[in-house]
Amino acid sequence: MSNKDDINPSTEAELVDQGFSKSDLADQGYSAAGEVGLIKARRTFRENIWRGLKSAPPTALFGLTIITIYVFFALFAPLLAPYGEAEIFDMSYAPWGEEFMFGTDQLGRDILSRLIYGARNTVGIAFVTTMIAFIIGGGLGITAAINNNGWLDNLLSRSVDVLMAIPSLIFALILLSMFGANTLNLIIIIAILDSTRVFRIARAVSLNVVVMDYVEAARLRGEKMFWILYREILPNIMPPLVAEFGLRFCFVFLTIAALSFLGVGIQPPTADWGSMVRETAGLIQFAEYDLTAAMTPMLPAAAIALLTVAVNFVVDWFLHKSSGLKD
Amino acid sequence: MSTERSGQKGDLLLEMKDIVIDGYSDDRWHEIVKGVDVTLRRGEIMGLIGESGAGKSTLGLAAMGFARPGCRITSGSIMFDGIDLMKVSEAERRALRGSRIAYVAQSAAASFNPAHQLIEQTVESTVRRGIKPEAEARADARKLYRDLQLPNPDSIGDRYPHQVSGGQLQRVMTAMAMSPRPDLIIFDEPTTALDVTTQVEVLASMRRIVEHYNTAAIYITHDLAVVAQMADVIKVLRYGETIEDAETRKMLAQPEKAYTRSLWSVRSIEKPEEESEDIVLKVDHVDASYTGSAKVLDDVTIEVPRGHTVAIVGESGSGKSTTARAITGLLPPTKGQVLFNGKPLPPLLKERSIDQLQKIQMIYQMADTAMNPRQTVRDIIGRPLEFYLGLRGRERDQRLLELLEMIELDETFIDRLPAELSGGQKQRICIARALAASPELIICDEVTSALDQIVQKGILELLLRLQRELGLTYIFITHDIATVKAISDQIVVMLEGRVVEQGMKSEILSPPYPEYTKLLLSSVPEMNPDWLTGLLAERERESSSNP
Amino acid sequence: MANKGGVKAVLHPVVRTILQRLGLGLITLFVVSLILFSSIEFLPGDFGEAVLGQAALPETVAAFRKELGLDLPVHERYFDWLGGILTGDMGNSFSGRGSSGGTDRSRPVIELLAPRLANTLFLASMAAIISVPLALFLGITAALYRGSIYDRMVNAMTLTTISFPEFFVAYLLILVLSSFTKLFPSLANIGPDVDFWERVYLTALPALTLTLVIVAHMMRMTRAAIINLMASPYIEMAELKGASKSEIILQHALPNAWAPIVTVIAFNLAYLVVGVVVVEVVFVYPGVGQLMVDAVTTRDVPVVQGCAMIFAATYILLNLFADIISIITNPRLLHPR
Amino acid sequence: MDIKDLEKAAKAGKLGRREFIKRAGALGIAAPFAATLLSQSVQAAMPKKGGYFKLGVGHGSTTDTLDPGTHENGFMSDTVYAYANHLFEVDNTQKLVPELAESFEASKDAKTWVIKLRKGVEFHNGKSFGAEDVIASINHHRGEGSKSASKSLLDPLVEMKKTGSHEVTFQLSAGNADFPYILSDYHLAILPEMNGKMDWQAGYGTGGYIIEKFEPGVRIQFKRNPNYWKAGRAHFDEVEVISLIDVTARQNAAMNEEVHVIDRVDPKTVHLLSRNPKIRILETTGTLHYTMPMRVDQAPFDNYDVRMALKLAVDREALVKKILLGHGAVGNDHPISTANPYHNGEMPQRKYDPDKARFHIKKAGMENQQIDLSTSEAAFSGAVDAALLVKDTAAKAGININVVREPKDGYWSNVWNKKAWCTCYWGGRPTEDWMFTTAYVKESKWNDTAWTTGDAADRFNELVVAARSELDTDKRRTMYNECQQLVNDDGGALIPMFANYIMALNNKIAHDDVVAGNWDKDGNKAIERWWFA
Repeated sequence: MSNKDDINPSTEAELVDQGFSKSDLADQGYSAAGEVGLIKARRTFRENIWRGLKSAPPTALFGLTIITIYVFFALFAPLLAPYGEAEIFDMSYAPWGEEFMFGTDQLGRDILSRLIYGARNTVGIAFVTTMIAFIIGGGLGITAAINNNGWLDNLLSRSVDVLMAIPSLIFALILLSMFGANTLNLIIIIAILDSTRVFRIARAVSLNVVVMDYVEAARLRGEKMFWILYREILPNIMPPLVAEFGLRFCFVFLTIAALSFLGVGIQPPTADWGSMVRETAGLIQFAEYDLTAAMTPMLPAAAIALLTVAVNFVVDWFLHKSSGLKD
Repeated sequence: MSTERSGQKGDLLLEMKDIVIDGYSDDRWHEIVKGVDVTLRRGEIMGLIGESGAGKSTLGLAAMGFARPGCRITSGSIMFDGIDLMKVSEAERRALRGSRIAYVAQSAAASFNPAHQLIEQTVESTVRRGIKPEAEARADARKLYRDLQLPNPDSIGDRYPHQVSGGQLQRVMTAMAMSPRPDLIIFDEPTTALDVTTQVEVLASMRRIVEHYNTAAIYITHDLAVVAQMADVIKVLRYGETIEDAETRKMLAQPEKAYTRSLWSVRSIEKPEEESEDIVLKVDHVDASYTGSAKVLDDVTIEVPRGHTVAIVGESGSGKSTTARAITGLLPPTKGQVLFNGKPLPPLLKERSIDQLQKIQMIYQMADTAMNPRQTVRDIIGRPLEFYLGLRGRERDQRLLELLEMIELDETFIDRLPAELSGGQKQRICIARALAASPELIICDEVTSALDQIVQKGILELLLRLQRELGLTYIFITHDIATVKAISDQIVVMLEGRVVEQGMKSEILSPPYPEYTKLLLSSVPEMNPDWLTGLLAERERESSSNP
Repeated sequence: MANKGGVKAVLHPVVRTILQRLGLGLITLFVVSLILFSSIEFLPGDFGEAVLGQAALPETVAAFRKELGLDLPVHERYFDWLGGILTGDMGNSFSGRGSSGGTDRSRPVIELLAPRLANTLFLASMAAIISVPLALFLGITAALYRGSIYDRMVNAMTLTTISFPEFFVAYLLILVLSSFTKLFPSLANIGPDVDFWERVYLTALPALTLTLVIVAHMMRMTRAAIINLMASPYIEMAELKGASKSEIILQHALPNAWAPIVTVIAFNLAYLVVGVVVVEVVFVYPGVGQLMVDAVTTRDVPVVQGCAMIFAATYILLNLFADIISIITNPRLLHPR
Repeated sequence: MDIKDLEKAAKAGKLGRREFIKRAGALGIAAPFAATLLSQSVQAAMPKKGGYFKLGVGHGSTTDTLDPGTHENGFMSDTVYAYANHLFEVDNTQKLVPELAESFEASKDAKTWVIKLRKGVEFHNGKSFGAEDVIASINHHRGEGSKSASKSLLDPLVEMKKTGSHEVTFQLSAGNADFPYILSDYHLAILPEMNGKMDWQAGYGTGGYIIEKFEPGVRIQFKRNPNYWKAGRAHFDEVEVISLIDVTARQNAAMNEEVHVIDRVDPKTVHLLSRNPKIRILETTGTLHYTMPMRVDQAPFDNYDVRMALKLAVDREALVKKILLGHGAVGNDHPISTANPYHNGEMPQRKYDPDKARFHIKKAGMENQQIDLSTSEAAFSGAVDAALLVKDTAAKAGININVVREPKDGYWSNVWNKKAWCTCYWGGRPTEDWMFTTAYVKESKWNDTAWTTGDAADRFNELVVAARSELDTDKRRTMYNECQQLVNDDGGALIPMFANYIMALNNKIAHDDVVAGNWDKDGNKAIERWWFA
């Protein structure tokens, strides 16, 4: 009956009095400052992080480790990759070996190097895309929630309904054909289409926050919309947004992979995992005849999968932690 | 009916010895209940009283062999009718719950499953444990509804929780607890969330039915006056330890410990009233309604004299909070206007000037939701200083410290988050935030009702002092007559969106009363074990004489 | 809230909500059609150029334009189409006309769409029949055994399946279930005269692929929705009434968790109908997605519009359905005071 | 592995097979022929009738129709060759032979062609074939409002007259010795006449198979025409052509024996596919070539040295090796393949020469200046990679190429024939004249190099016109040799490679020793020509 993970707010009210001995309080007169409420020891930011890490479940630690490694590879790709991203060697489809650890691709580019650069491009693009999606979708979602049921809310919500009613993959295809399939357009278009989902979530969670008295207090004070959005609401809807960020972030790779399947994707010779999976996916059907060849698409696919799982482990943990806090 | 029940005490039913319960927080276990003994006999009612954090709910739940998530019973023994709850399996404990030991929770609205009909929930455990077949259990439930004086007892069970009022729900929950005819019922603050007039009825029903079936009960509350009506014996808890154990009458007559005495000290403050003609705010024949629904304010006129306190009294739904919303501009009146210092205020919040906004500040009932949990005290109090007064940096911090001092807190609080404050401290920070704007008028919306008695007293004293020192004007919205007595100069009684009576405190609180005011005043529990019996008898008499 | 003693008939809120949503749905459809119509207008090239490809000559392209009415102003063409839709005529596909002009018959959009829509719905139902109960089962059991090895396993596995690109999942399934074990065919190019069980057999792999793709999302939401409710006072009450863990979850949490679960299910079902182009390509499944992509590349506006209307309507109807379930499972809305 | 398996492997030609084909190709032996030399035991058998043949093709679209004027992909050419005939056909040895025509006669100037038609041929609906069907079928593609892809091909045709129940006389505006070749174009199928017009909607032809059911973009089903006039053709009882656009799906279908033949095998995985014991790879070198046309009317390609520099800066061997993975041949910057009758084999092969390239680019003053190359997978599979490879090799010659990936969608209308330099493919044409007339003479609207002015271009145009009506083959050869040389040297065409058609056949499938290379799948006539062993 003592699951430490399951602290809920109602018990915390009961826990208020820890760490104070009876004598402090016995029959003394009342003092406001002496009233007990502080249940948390004050710690520095670094201490908090360290304590957080120590208490993290193994899944979260695994996730954090993986993410750290990815970020490391992304940041230092040029130093870590044995060859250049677009460097072409004379060997098409070199087998796995010492010179080329995972062999080379059709053009004779080192697959390991492309995987490493892929971390930078894929993670970078996905991150930027998701950020934009969250800035747009989150901002508008909170705005709509503040304006709950007003004309702005209705306009935004209906627009989002319309966008969501259009099959997004096909719409992305149309838009990319319209504006040209370069990386910038890819990022913006996926971001906009993704922001519809963010909008919904941001609006839904903000609706719970806008009814809070402190938001009303800010309005009574005469605060501007932006201040309320940014200072009063945003910090309080971060946990669900961060969780969504994790998922959306991973879905961006998949969207890029699917678009690349349909013929529009990232500009060559930029290495990105989604396109790498696409280019080589056909090889898995030959697993019977050439196992290492069949493994080639597995590498970028596994890179995506591992990151997705890692990010979501961390997000789950973060959600868990923040739901344990009283807010 | 009689409260003389001491002679009926039967065999030993529950014996808890040296109970220690731990709670987990901030990465470690702390003791919440520190070795408490409880002894209860059949048919006996024990009152468990204390402030929040005293461990009374935790102890009450432990009587069922239950610990909430994040808590654990670490030592002690719990013997229930010869069964050692600490030793038997979870399945066996579960079998006792809802059949031999039942629980009535504080918030009936939250504790009923919104997805099921009331009667289904009433008979759920009775049927599950095979105590009665379903049809019989349902018939019995309807009988219990009738016993508990619920309206339409034959059909009310077919309704869903949200279709029934809070007071009725609380009675349905009592029926639910009673349905399996348990030996013991734990009442956990069952009337705290109710209006006073409703509370009286619920208390009466609960007492009647417990007596009728000779069920033992543990009644948990922070309100001594309430427990006095219910309990045979009273146990006072503080910080997980027993302060005092006594029979009810003895405890009321001669409390031994200072702490026990302080529990009803709040009722001792009383502000001498003053009259004044200098009107700072006038609500002038205001009507208001939410879009598309009926009027929630109907021709409300209230005058607020400068430097004084007007208390607006009424039950939930009477329109007292709506009046505040109309004053602040959150809900523009459909008719009438609000005059501030003789000049009409624009009805809409958006149209008011910063200066107008600054002069009227508001303090909320729930300090928890009134402060952004992600902001520190510095941000919370500092913002109005920046916003209205343009103070920055050192200047702002200087003023911040002054304000903290004013509310009797020190600089160590400046970087805390709301979650790191106690209830009273939170409310003080909210007061400081209002003060930071240097307002003329502060609207206090039930600011003390969520607080423990002692803390309430502190807050009320603070408000009185600030009024004296700064010449503030308060509009004090409350449903608690004791609070009204403590703080107000004038009283406005509201009912269904209308002002039914207003005047100086002494006028309102002395007879002759209009009917509603009388009901309101008479429903406030008194520190007298015979109060409820007497009140019921009197009401009985009146209703039979006025058919 | 009821209009006490009012003379005018008060619609039950459920009916009112449905009507309101349907009205909004129609507006949404209208805007969707407008957006897609103009998007394709902005796309470079037109039907003639797209169909002829490298072989496009100015005069042949012009001939196409004239015959298809592409030389008319945009708004005229749009209102023509809209007028047709309002009278139940989805128009004719640009394709299927002969190359010599004149009396050639062209294929009505509805004729092109109907069999493919039936296929798409069949595949979607197959996938839904497998995935929805599976997701609910996994979600509920994971919530029940929260934090256990089982919970973690289910979580990690479902996460892994959604993190692979769809076509990759499809190829893996083909490798294992088709190439190695010969259990199922790798082609699902069903024809109109295939009988029901044959159809089920042929559709097995694509349905399984889609199942793997969507089950995680639904399962996670089911789990989260239930866990979210576990902190509710009425759950504690149920515990104190002696209910077992499974009774609590099934009888007390689940009935209140339907709204978010159904919303996610509706979202995923919509995806099954709308978003399966990639799976259609891999398994050569003649569904609407492929039709729409083809129509976009050839600028066959009436077909694009027809597909878009069907997709949007599916999305709207499924959401409406989810809303209705949410209302029905929420007594507050179903039985207003 | 037992003896049987080894035997099988040897028959399938797993070892040294590609090497063999390459060498045979170098000796001038057609690859298809070479390929067939290896596994004669399977193929030498006499054709057998019967069986349900499934063909998976990498084409097909929901917009396909039975109107031959709209056919634009392999799925529909397979279809049209299965159910309809043409006046002439290119047989499996690449020879032009009469099909529905019985014989023909040309005037000296090659302007008037009298074509005698085969008698006793019936359409699937029982209508007997005659001159009016030919006239209606050809007219279908001509005249106002025609949207046929063959309209321009028939522009020189000024008059067409029925000069007998089974004789049609064609009058051309200018002599064309290759006119019968044009009449073999797959668009110009002969379908029954109805009310003076060609009736394509019903789907009746004179071909070896009758259409059973057609689902555009999905499949088409045929059953054998029991009254087929052509002897020794159409062996299968039933045929199903399935559109399998995704290459992986196509190859899976072949490996899992869900179809018997697939086309467009991915060169990347052909070596893996060939390891499947049930599958045989068939390659033909045809007229399909990948080009990178430079528009001579736009800077900087108006400069001969820039063109020459780029032609020299392309490593053709590397392109064939990496883009085609060896399944093709290097090109010599002209569009005439070894499969064409007058291929110029004496001209020296242009080689990758960074030094000479640098010399030319310096001379043009364009060293290290950015030159854009537009590309898209729409041009050909691997076009983007090919462009990157060109960029890489050109960089070594001091040429700075910027690869611009254009959207696949709309590539042909917005990029090709508009941007100064792009990637492109040509399916090729069976005759020199057809090829040059289509894309290289100055009147052509598809002249994607815009090579129309200058002495060399003038000379080229003169030669093409003269050769067209020249009936003497030796003189024609000399003229065409010079044409190829002019294009190679001065033209804007950068033609680095000819791609093989690669198909995968189930071992059960048999065909003649010689397989046509003008299209894949035996000239898109596998349905008519092949059989179950």
